[in-house]
Formats: sequence, C-alpha cells, structure tokens
Amino acid sequence: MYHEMVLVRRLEERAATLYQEGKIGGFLHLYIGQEAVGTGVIAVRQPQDRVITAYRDHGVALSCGISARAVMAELLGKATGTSKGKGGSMHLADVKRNFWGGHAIVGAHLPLAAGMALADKYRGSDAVTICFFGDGATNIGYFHESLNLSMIWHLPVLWVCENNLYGMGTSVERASAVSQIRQKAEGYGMPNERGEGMDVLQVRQAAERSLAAVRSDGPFLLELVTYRFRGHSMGDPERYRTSDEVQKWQENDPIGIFRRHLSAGPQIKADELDAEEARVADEVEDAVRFAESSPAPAPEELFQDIYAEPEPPRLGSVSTDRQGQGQA
Amino acid sequence: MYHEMVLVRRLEERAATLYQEGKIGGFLHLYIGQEAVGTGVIAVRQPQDRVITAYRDHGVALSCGISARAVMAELLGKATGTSKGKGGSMHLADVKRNFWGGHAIVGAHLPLAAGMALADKYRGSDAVTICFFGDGATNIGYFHESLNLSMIWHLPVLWVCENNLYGMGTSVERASAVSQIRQKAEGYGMPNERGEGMDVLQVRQAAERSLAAVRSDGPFLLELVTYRFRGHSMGDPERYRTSDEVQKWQENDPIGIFRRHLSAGPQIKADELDAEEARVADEVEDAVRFAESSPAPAPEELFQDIYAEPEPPRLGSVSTDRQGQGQA
Amino acid sequence: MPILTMREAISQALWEEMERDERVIILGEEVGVWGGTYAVTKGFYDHFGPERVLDTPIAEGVIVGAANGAAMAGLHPVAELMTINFAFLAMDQIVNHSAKLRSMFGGQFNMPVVIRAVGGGGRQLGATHSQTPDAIFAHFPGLKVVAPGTPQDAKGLLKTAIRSEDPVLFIEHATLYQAKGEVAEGEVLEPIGVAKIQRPGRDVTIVTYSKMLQVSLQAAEQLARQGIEAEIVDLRSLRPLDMQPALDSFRRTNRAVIVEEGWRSFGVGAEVSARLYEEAFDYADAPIQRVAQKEVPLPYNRELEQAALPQVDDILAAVQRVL
Amino acid sequence: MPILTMREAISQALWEEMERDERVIILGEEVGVWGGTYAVTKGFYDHFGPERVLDTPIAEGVIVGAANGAAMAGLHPVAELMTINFAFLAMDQIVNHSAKLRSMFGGQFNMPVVIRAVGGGGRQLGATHSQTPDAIFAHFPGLKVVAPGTPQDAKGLLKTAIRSEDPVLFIEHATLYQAKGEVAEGEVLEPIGVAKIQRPGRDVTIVTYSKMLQVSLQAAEQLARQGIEAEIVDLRSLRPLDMQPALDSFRRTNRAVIVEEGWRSFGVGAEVSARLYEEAFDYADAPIQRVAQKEVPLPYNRELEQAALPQVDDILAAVQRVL
Ligand SMILES: Cc1ncc(C[n+]2csc(CCOP(=O)(O)OP(=O)(O)O)c2C)c(N)n1
Ligand SMILES: Cc1ncc(C[n+]2csc(CCOP(=O)(O)OP(=O)(O)O)c2C)c(N)n1
Ligand SMILES: [Mg+2]
Ligand SMILES: [Mg+2]
Repeated sequence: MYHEMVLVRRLEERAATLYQEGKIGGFLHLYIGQEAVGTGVIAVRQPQDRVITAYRDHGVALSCGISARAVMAELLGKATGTSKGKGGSMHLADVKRNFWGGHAIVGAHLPLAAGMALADKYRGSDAVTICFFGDGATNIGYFHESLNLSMIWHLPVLWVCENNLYGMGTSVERASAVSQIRQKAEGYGMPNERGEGMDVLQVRQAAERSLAAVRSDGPFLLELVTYRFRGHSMGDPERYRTSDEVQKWQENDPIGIFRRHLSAGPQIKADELDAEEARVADEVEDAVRFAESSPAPAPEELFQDIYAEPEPPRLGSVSTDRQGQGQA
Repeated sequence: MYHEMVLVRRLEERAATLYQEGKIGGFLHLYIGQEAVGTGVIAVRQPQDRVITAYRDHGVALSCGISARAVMAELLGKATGTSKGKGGSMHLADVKRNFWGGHAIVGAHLPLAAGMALADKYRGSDAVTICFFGDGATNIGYFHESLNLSMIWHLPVLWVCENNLYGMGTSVERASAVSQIRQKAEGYGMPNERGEGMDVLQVRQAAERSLAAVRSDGPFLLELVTYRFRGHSMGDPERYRTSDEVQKWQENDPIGIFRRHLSAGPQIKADELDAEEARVADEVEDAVRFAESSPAPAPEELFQDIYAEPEPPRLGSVSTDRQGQGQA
Repeated sequence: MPILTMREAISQALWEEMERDERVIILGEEVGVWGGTYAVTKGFYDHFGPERVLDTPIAEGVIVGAANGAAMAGLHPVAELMTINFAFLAMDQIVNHSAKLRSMFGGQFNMPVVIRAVGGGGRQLGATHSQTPDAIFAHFPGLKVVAPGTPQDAKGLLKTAIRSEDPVLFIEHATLYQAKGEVAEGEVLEPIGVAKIQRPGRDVTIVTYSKMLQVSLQAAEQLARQGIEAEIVDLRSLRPLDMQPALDSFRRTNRAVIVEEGWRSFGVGAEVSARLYEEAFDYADAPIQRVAQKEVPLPYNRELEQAALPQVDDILAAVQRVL
Repeated sequence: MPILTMREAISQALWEEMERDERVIILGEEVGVWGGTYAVTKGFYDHFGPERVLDTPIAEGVIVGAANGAAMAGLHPVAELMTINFAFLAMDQIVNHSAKLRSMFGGQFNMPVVIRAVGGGGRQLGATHSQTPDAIFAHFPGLKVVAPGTPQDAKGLLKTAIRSEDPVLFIEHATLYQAKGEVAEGEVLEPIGVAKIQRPGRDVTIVTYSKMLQVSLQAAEQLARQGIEAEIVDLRSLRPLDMQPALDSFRRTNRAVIVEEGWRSFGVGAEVSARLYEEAFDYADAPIQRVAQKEVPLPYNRELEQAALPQVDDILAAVQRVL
C-alpha cells in the first residue's frame, strides 16, 4: 500500500507539471491528500468486485492495478492509454481489472453502480460494486434515487463517500443540510459509518467491515473524511479556504501517517521506505517516457468505437458520409 | 369544511360519469377518500400562503376557493375554465387565489415550490408555500434536491406528503426504502411529523402546528396517511390491492368521520348536514350546466398565451407563418 | 399471415426475446404487477418472475441509469419509460451515458440497452404529456433511435434492438397500440437503419414514420381516388437515418412531402429535406414541403389539440403544393 | 467605442441589470464565493450579497426548478448552468416547465427566467463535457434560445433576456470569453429574434451563429483575398428564428453555406436549409451546404477533437462547392 500511495502522489505531481507544459489538456483533478481512501478501500476488494468512481480517478485507477504507463499515456491522449486517448484524465477505465471508470457527470455513475450490482445479483455472483463519490455528489437527485433503489432491491453496493469537505468551492455546510454525510443514509434506513480518511490502516479496517456487511446484508454507506491538498482542478483560485486550513490538514498527510506507522513497527526500516520511493520515482519516469514515445491515436480512430455493430451496408452508399456524417 | 369535503366528493363523482360519457378527456385522477387532507391543511393557510400540488388537484383547487363552475369548465375544456381549457384536470390553477397548480410531472413541482418560497423570503414576506405531493414522488431526485435546498436556504415551505400507500400500482413498501415517509426528513435534519389523514380535525391541528413551525423555523415535512378509494385514474385494473383492503379503508370515510364529529357536538343537527348536502348537489349541477353551456376556446387561442411578449415584428413577414409556424 | 395489433406485436417481441435470452430483463414503472400501463407486459411478471420483470420507483434517472449499468455488466436490459415525456428526466443517462460510454472508454465494453418510450399526442393529456420529441434524441451520435409504424416492424425492430450490442431508444406511439397489421410467421427480425417503401407510387414521395405513416397511408388512399399515386417511405429509424429509399423515390417523382407528428422547427422534416436537396438537388421540381405539428405546447381542449396535430388534410394540401 | 471581451460584456450586462432591478437574482454552482467558474460573476457576491447571488448545491434540477418557481412568483432569476452539458439534468424543468407553464395555465402568469449555459467543444474535456446541443432546445415552443457571437450582442441580448417576461436559454461559448469586440456606450439593448448581417458580401451567404460566427469571419477574410465576398448572417437566436436577413441575402447571392459547431444531423443547419428552400427555392443556384461537427462523441485527444470540429478549411471547401 505504501508503494501505491507514493506512486499516486508522484505520478500526479508529475502530471501537474506536464499540464503546465501543455502536454496534458482538458481538466486535471488531483487526488493528492486523499490517497489513503482509494488505497485502503481497494486493498480489501476481491477480484470479482467492481469499482467505479468520479473524475478524480487517478488514484483509484492505480489502486485497481492499472499501470502508471497506461494512466500517463491516457493523460497525454495516446493510443496506448487506458481509453485509447479518447477519455483523458476524467475517464480512465480498465474493465479487465474490474475498474469501470472515471465519470465526469457528478452523481451520474451512482445509477450505473446500482445497475452493475443488479446484474451481479441477478447472476447469483457474490460480487460487490464499490462506488466512490464526493460529498458534493450527495446533493444531486441521482444519489437519492440510487441509494433508495439499492435498498429496496438489496443491491450489493458499497457506497463510499469521499468527504473532502468541499465540492469545488462550496463547503459541505453550505451545500448540504447535514454536515455528516452518513446521516443521509438514515433516510433510507441504510447501515452506515463515518470514518477517518487520512489513515490508510483505519480506512482499510472500515472498508473490511463495511464490505463484509454488504456481502451479507446489502447496501452500506461508508463516509470517509479526507481533504484535497490541491485545488479542485488546475487553476483553482481557492478563494473558499484559507492556507492555514490547508496547512493544518497537510500536517496529517496520509503518506506521512502511514510512514510513521510502518517505521514504528519493527520489521520495516526507514531506508527500505526510501528505496521504495526511489523505485516509484523510476516507475513514474518510465511511465512518462512510455507515454511520450507512444503513438497518438490514428485519424480513423475518430469514427471507431462509437457503435459495437457496423451500420447496415446500404447506409454507406449515402454520400453524405463524404461530408463527414461519420457514424450517423 | 363539511361543505367543502362533500363538494369535492360530489363534484368528482359527477366528473367520473362525465368522463364515461366522453365529455371529459385525458386523465382524470380522483381525490375521493383523501378529502380530509386538502381540506384540513388549506383550512389553516393565510391568504398570502401559496399552494401547489400534483395532478390529483380537484380537491385542493376547490379548497383554495376556486368555484365548482371554473373547475368543471376546465374539466370540459371550456374557455371559462381555470386555465381556459388548455390545462385540463391535471392543470387547474388560479393564481389570484394563490393556487399555483396542478402539475403532472411527478416531483417536478417541488423545485417550483422551493423557488416560490425563495422569492417570498427574498421579499421579506412571511408567506409560506404549502406543497402537496404523493408518497411515490418521494423517490424521485427532485424530492431530495428540493428538501435539501429548502433546509440550507431556510425556505418557508411546508412539505405535505399525502401518503395514500400507493404510487399507481406500487405500494410504498415496494418503492421506498422506508415505509414512513417522515423518516426521509431525518436525512436532512428536517423537523417532521407523521399524522392521521382521514380525520379532518386531526389534519387541521397537525397543519396548524407545522405551518407555525415553518413560519418560525423554516421547512417542515408533514406526512399524512390517507387512502384513495378509487383507482389511480379512470380505468385502473387495480390488480395491486384487494377489495377487502379498499373496503376496510372505506369504513373510515373522511366525510363519515367528520359527520360523526359534527353530529356528536350539540350545535349541529343531522338535518342541517342533509340540507348542506342538498346545497352541494345544486352547486354541482349548476357547475355542470355552466360548464356545458360555456363556449369552447376560440381557434385563435391555440397560438395565444405561449409567450408574454409578441415576437419582433419582422418575424411575422416570414411566410412560414402561413404554414403553421405559430409562435416559432 | 396472422393479423396482430401493435401491442401484441411488441409484447410478442419482448416475450420471445426473454424466452430466448436469459440476459434480457425488463425494468420500469408498473411493468410488473400492473402489467404495463399500456398492457404491453401483461402476464410477464407471473411468467418470468420478479427477478426479470422489475417494478421500479418513480425515478427515471435511475431507471435508465441502472439499465445502463446492467448493460455494462453484460445484461440486455429493456428499460421502459412510461412516456417519452419522462425521458427528459433521464436525458443525461440517455445522451451522456447510453450514447457515449462505449466510445469514451475506447470501446472497452458495449452498451446493449433498450429504452422503450411511448410518445405522441392526441389524447388530451396536456402540454407536458403529449410530446413527440423524437428528433432531439436522433441528434446524438452513439444512440440508435427506432420508431416503427406497423406491427411487423414493431416486432422485427424490437427483437433486433434487444439483440443489438448498441443502445437503442425504441419509440412507440400511444395511439397506435390498437393498430392492426400482418406479421410474418416465425422468427421476425427487421434491420435497424434500413428505411422501407410502405406504398409504391409514381407521382409524389411522402417520407414519414411512426403514427404519421398510418395518417399518410390514409392520405394516399384519397389521393389515389384523384388519380395521384403517392409513394410512401417509412424511415423506421431516425439514427441511423437511411435516406436511400427516399432518394431513389424522389429522383423518380421529383416531388416530396415530409410528414412528422412533432414540431416543425428543428424536427425530422428539416433533416430529411436538407439531405434530399444535398443528394438530389437537380431532381427537385417543386419546393419540398414539411407537414408537422403547429409550434405550440399541446392544449388539453380536444379541438385545439387536433388543430395543432398534422391531419390527413394537411398532407393533401402539402401534396397539392408540390404538384 | 470601447473594446470589451465577451466575458466583460456578459458580466456588465448582469451587473447593470442587477443594479437596475431588484427582482434580478443569480443562482448557480460557484457563482458566488468562487466568482463563477468562468469568472463572469467575479465580485458580484461581495457587491450584491448572498441574498442576490446564491451558491447552490450540485443539483441542476432544482437550480432551474427553483428559478422557475421564483419567476412564477415575480422575480427575474438568472440561473447559471456551469455548462450546457449539465442542462440535460435540468431538461424536464427547461422544456416541460420554463417553456410550458405559461400556456398550460392559460397565461395566468409569466415565466421571466433566464438560464445561462456555457457550451461548445475544443477544450479536450471529453464526450460528456464538450457538446453544442443548441438545436434540441430550439425545438421547443415556449422557450427562447439565444446564442450571441459578439460582445455587443452578448451584452445587448442578455440585458433584453433579463428584462424579458419570457423564459430564455442564453447560450455562451466556452472558447469565446476572451474574444474582443466593440460595445456601444451607454444602454445596450439588442432585440431577441432578429438576425443580423455581420459582414456584407455579394457572392455567397454564410448563415451561422455563436462561436462559428468568428470562424466564419476568418474564412471570409481568406475568401476575400481570393476575390470572393461572403455575406455573413448571424442568427443570434434560434427561437425565434429570424430568417429574413438570410433570405434576403440568399436571394441576392443564390448560394448558401450554413455553419454550426454542433452535430450535422437534426441540427441548426437542417432547419435553416429547409427554410431557405421553402422560401426561396427558385433562387438556389447550387445545393445549400452544411458545415458541422462530425457525428461522433468528441474525444479527448486534441488532434482527434479538432478533426471533428468545423474548421475554417471546412467552410472554404463548402463555399467552393456552392460556387
Ligand atoms: C451534473 C454536474 N454538475 C456540475 C459539474 C461540475 N463539477 C465538476 S466536479 C464538481 C464538484 C464535485 O464535488 P464533490 O462531489 O465533492 O467531489 P470532489 O471534487 O470534492 O472530489 C462540480 C460542481 C459536473 N461535472 N456535473
Ligand atoms: C416523472 C414522471 N414519471 C411517471 C409519471 C406517471 N405517473 C403519474 S402519477 C404516478 C404515480 C404517483 O404516485 P404518488 O406520488 O404516490 O401520487 P398519487 O397518485 O398516489 O396521488 C405516476 C408514476 C409522471 N407523471 N411523471
Ligand atoms: Mg468534495
Ligand atoms: Mg400515492
């Protein structure tokens, strides 16, 4: 887990510079500060368990086992990226690793999670769908409709709210009637827990408990309190919070906390951890080299992947294609 | 209130026959069985308080003081109807009486209620917006977004859930994670109460308390348990409930209950109540005569009322108008 | 060939595909115990059970969203929207998710979801419950939009849609369920994206679909009595939009009228007209005419509503304008 | 005349109308403390206060819904949707409520609501965040859809929209905020529903709006160097759709190209093309051409995205096809 957390941190720091250099476009939402949440929760998932999250997805993607190379290549929009360069930072996915994306419409992936869990339940599988979302996402209708449906249909979903205290610039207190997100579960009679999100060991324990609860009794809402050290995305004026507040939180940096845990224990020495950090640095540089040397998607790719099935032959003969009808 | 409740009952019974005769079209949702809710709640509203409800709106419309004539004329699609015959049964309204409709998209009028309350609060008025909706409507996203907003902005809305145990053919238990709708308010930390919806006196008391609570402290969710004696709308197969169940509920008919209350008291004699019923019968027949003898909306009406402002003159010259562009 | 109503044809298609493929499930409001508000799924709940015929809460966003998720996980869900007017509450799931997830993730998974929605006016349901907004859904690449006008096509196209690995919005018309027509025996499959000549004729080309196919056929009858033979092209699907039969016909008749139930502006007729001119400009002997709904929210009053909807007479008048 | 950016022009319009009319309030995500994600409302929160500049939760349905309700109660709310892609989450409020409530209740009250939404692609935001679905909103009678292409029009049309007693969807373009242009001194008001010639020319008529106005003007420059004078008609609003200037121009040039950023099928160009032929069939010397977005969900990769969006070269090629 230490390797994982440091990898997320370093890869994103590198991504931030690549963004400044204009090599990464679109929006870039950094997970820095929240690494313990994705790492700790995904540490306890079984291979059959599906994972889905929002656009702040680099950490979750790496924790699901996607290589730094594939992630970095997607950020650079290369054909070797997780989504062939078509999705970008907000849309990483690798269904072979049961990671179902990165979704950019706030709250819209909650119904998707409910549906995937419905399919697993229908097939009699014991898989659980782990759905991450932010505090801000709990105010949109999708949250309500999805949690209600998961209860009445007993869908195996672990709802994980990453409460980082803000949705963009709006604090939980200003956007939500209740500041403890877990309380919303009471409105559905759904078992729930609010836990510490900066200490990966505590996160893992909470995830273990709640995942077991889902497998035996159905949906569960796990709220993990965390904090993003960086702006919402690149170029956030951050008028909504003080640097003192940010600093205070940075004092319990999830990586620092975990490092102290590890060093406290007898078996691990500080220099081993340093060696680990060095390996991560190499891994990130290798990923950047790989991404930069990877080919861009071919021009034809523009019209690929839109439909699984080719259009009925006759349509091709309509010469509007020539005028760029593409798949229409 | 007795007059009111009996008027709703008789007018709707008459409407049902007119529907069979094909004089009323579209959907017709009867309020029969639920009269105590609208009557009891609206009995305590002040003139400045706004009222808004769903498509099952005949009772609420009459309680707001709309004449039987105007209601019946709208049902028959006449120019003298509340909405000039353009709205029909589901879209009665009279803003002069602070009744803002009759809305047919389930849940969609909850945000409208929040917005009207926002306007009143902004202007410093002490008006409360009373918003009626069904149990089924509490599962849609609008409910969640509206209740949350009303709490964070302290909007003066009295949320009244008419829990008649079914949304069309789906029982509360099958559609909602919690069978007590009031429990949903807990997810917003909103004060709430679940009360008896068949006894108009109890309803009035509950409404008095909750309306006062809204004026002093902001939003409140009042759940009133009631039952519709008729199908969801005309031509409901009613496969989802037994006639026994319906019968049992009919034993505490809100009109019967109220009549017993009144007769119990010293001042009112049974024959006075009978006289009242006779007056109602005349009122309904008068309304039907009025409606049937009223003119249909003029053909030009088709293009009226769509916009408040005329289109810029030049557009008229585009001869597509001739082809029925209407206001486009 | 057996004569079926549209309702029976759609019901048969669903039933046969559910018998054929365990991955097919139905979810929506009142599809189960009630048997479907238009009685299309009557008997399904008892036969296939609550695991495969799921009554949902009134929450269109999660109805389509859960169907999308189930499709991602490999099922072939059929989500029913009680009416297409409520599709606006699931708009984000339909146009941002059903239509886009496959390509946005580089084709890693398919979206084999069918969204059945009942549309159309003429039943005095008022402005919010009477719309025919088919064209706006057809605007989105990634989605397939199908709208049959005959029982044969309803059955054949729905079966193809359910077997398809792509998302299909399947639009039925509320006033067509009683419409009768011949349906071939045995396995009935119609291709999505292939338009069809529903009536041959030499004098004028009428391009239409769904309910207006029936209205156009009535108009053609009357025109025939006047010696005018209208050729009727049924688009059957709006995306993919197969223009070939309409183009071939127009190149022969040199005159075209497009008939749709929805509003004229930014509607189906606009696209068909534009494409006819783009492909067959030199064949046009008269301005192509559009027959469509008057641009007003449909009123409740029966006469006003009927005045707003396209009628046989409107089609006859349009044909006169092109002859 | 002073030169303003689009952002400044829009910001001024909002500021002036809020100073002018107490009934005007702003609500939306990050419009307050943050100052607007595109910095359009920067400084508003401090100046007008939290009662008039309301930061909302992320809940588009209730953002537009509450604005509708406030409008019913007589305010003139301006609801901001962070991008038009999220309008799909408020679709029911926009098309079933903003657009219909007035007529459905027989004109008892007005719906003076403005919905500001930022649209457009070209910023590598991926398929769900890069759309230009303007045409689908213009399909709904009851709504007014405005999409300015210059700072002058942005300011004048937004001020008119805010004063209007009717619902207006005001579409801004994410890549136009830096665009500069002259804006008249003093009170600037532009009428909604009146198209405008933005560049005179005798050889070919280019009908366009919003961002594509700027791209079309660039194309016109290049054409001018080749001695081809393009006349550019800016629609400015899609509903009402004022065809008069385009028709007058087309009757002179006999050649037309329609340029829009959104997808071709069922888009703006289809409607404009259909109307040009309906009104001026005999004036067409060549098939009217449409320049539009390739029909694909926009990909993240920059080159692919740019290949999908209409470019100056596409316009030049289309003009060559009509000459
Ligand atoms: C439906 C919708 N509305 C608005 C946005 C713009 N937006 C993107 S992220 C975001 C904030 C989300 O906050 P939260 O859920 O707490 O997640 P966090 O960014 O804190 O991880 C907003 C408003 C969006 N993407 N989708
Ligand atoms: C968004 C939406 N979905 C579905 C419908 C169809 N519909 C009309 S009424 C109704 C049931 C509503 O139940 P409830 O809220 O309990 O009100 P009740 O009819 O019991 O008074 C449904 C599903 C609709 N009108 N709007
Ligand atoms: Mg957050
Ligand atoms: Mg109910």
